[in-house]
Amino acid sequence: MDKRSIAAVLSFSVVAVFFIFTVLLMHPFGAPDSTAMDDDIISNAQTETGANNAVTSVVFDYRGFDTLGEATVLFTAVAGVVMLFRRLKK
Amino acid sequence: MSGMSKIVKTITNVAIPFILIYGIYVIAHGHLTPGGGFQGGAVVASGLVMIMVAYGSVWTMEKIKEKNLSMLESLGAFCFILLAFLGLVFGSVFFNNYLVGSNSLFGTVPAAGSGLADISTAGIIPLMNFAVGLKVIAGLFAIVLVMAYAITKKEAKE
Amino acid sequence: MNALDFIIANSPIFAVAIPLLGAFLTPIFGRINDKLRNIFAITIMIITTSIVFILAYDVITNGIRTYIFGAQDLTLPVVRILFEVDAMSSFMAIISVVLALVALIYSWAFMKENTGLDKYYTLLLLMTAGMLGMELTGDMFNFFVFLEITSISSAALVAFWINKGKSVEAGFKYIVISTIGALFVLFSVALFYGQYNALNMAIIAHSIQFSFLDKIALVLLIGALAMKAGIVPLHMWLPDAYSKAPSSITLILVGVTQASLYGLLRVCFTIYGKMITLSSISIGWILVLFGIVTILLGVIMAIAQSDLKRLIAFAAVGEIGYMILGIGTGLVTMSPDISAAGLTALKGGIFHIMNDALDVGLMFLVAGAIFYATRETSLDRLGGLARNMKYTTVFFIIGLLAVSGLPPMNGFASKLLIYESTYQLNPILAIIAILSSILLLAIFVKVLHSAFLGPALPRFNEVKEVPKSMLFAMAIIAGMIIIFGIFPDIVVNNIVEPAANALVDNAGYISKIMSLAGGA
Amino acid sequence: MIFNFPFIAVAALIIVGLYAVVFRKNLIKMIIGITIIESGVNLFLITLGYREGSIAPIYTSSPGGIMSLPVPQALTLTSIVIGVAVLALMLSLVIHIYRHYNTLDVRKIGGGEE
Repeated sequence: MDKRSIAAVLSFSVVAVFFIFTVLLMHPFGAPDSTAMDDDIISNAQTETGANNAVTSVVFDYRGFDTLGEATVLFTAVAGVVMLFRRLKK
Repeated sequence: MSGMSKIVKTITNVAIPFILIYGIYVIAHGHLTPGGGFQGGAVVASGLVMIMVAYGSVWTMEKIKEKNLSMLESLGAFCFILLAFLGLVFGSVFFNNYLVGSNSLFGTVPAAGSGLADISTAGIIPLMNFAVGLKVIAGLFAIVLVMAYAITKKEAKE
Repeated sequence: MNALDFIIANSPIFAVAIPLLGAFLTPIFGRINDKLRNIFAITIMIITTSIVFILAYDVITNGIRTYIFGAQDLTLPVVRILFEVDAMSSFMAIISVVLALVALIYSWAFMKENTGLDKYYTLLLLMTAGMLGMELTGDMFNFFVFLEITSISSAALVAFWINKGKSVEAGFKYIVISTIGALFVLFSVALFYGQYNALNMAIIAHSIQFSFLDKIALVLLIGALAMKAGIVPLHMWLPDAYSKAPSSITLILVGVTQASLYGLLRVCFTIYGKMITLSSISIGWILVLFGIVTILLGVIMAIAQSDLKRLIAFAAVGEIGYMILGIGTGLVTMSPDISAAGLTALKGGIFHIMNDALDVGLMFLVAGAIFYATRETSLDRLGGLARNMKYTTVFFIIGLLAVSGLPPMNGFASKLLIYESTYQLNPILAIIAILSSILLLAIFVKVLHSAFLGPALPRFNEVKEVPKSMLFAMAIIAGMIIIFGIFPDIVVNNIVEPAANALVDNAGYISKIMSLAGGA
Repeated sequence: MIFNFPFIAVAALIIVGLYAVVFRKNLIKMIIGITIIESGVNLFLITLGYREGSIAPIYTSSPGGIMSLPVPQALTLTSIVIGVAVLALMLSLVIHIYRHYNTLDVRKIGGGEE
């Protein structure tokens, strides 16, 4: 084994151990520790945003700016892909 | 690649209207039922990709230029950010949902608790859904079309 | 409310939304006319630059600014996204917009003969918007989204010259590295969300318990952001991406790595601020160590390079090491209380962020000018260019003096602060840092000799000076280098010191949000 | 422990994906690895939002009862779209790499022409 693959094995196992520890320490599935922010959204979504779908109210109202970013990511990818497959000669 | 056999083309022709209508339904009811602009846009875009697979990317590229798709996508993104700016103009904060409670189109608020609601609720959310839907349809279709066209052209050359 | 008040009140959002709007409209203008599109992009960038300057002035005079999306006032729990702009954010935002503006002016002539320029300008504006979003946001998930916008647009632009296999390869390397980094960031955000049910940076910092999960999140965040900032040993993508991208893009890539470095500082000093103050000596020494290794590796690798852009890229790695060294020294000397010496080191590190952007940026622009004129970047084949490219030679000499930290350039001003404070910590570290700078000087003098001086080569007889727009772009940066070098106090006192104070003041960052939301 | 099965699946997905990225020599397999990591992270986000016995957070014709958390679902939606965008760009870059070097093996790419 050369140096590169030893480094790869080492870094891989260190990171893998992190994820295993995360699993062992997570709160039990189905019982989140605190839900204050989400409860607030669930109880206010209908009156504040008028949407019956609380997820959509989060996506387009409470966290609307993230959605703008997300739409921009897609726009960026399209621009990038079209640019990569352009004709090289005018 | 000049598309697939006649059977595939015929079945595509039959299936396409249903796919498109389902996708548009998902977009339009995003604020009431599971779904929204992204999900519905992905459904419509995959319907369009089905046309591309059946008829071949060269044929599709001749019918719909990728420039037009880019333009359509820019338009969708522009509408989205414009709606956000309208929140700044009418509601004094960027991304303000200024239509809620105004009793105009989309302005009504549904009754609290579970139950059915009118489609004309949720303020600018349905409008944003349409803008994002347009953007996702054009964007995803453009990505697949451009990549498929590039590969086909290259294979034809060799 | 008059127009100026309106702009000041909404400047955080305008700084991001206007380049985004410009990016969405660029393809439409590009269809009409090429010249119109260039003018449109530059206009958008000038507007953005002035708004960022207005914002920075407002933040430095009136303290931290917040902007809530979609609602007038804030209530606990914080459900909405908000921007929180302090002096450090506005300092970074100034660097980003200046680099982007210069790159746009430079691109006018530099990229003229290429196809696909509509998309090039669109992606350039998106990259700027992404950097600004990363720097201004106060929300962890929003930070991730802007990180992805920046990486996708940069990766596409790194691979702009698709007819060269190496460019595409560098772009692929870059996108793989940044995607894995971004996924680690997202995983850490999810860990925060799972424990504290919050995504806002100030709220997380307020309620953080430093459980074992938080430490895992810290390690993942530091790993991911250090990878994107190009800190040794995670720098392997950086020389490829810097040297294979078009020079105008490399200039902004310098800004992108610094935005990632800003993210790293924001995570360490704000979210984990309380923990950092408790164990600042050990964390500071780790940073010092990484800084020294980064400096040494960058400089030593630069000696062996025969390609001009690759050489500058390794020098850029070395410069990143100086920033880390300054910040690490600041942390070590700062405990247990904020002392003047610690603040000096921190100021040196932060000031060097700006100077590195200008110095390395100018070097890359000069390398791009050489490439534009001769279609050549290999040092073995260049020579005698000073005869035909007088202005470019002058700019190269300015950049050379600045990168190697000689007076009267700005590189000297910040490196002096770093040397001073490092010497108090441990003289050996300061000696290593000074020797590396001297080595950099030697390397660049060799480049000056082999590329610009020496006998005129017959195949470069026809070489002409580069067009005026490129010279103008280089002159802007060179002018700033000289001004900041002669009067460093203007910058240090007005921008850098507030930034350093804002960075260590995590209590102020948190209490701003808590008082706004009416909480404790 | 058995009740934390979704979190175990998350860790397994991420580790498998990382393995593919670090040790596979084929570019397409590396990309598959990245998408697997991404699925793991998305699964992690969505599992954080589940409450025992909860229903979807949608009021239209809902049977009533406690609702699962809406924010992780919105975040996952964003992250999926970002994943699609990254995947598209990575695949286009791989197509170009294949055109230049006629191979997808990382060991054979690089070097040679400039």
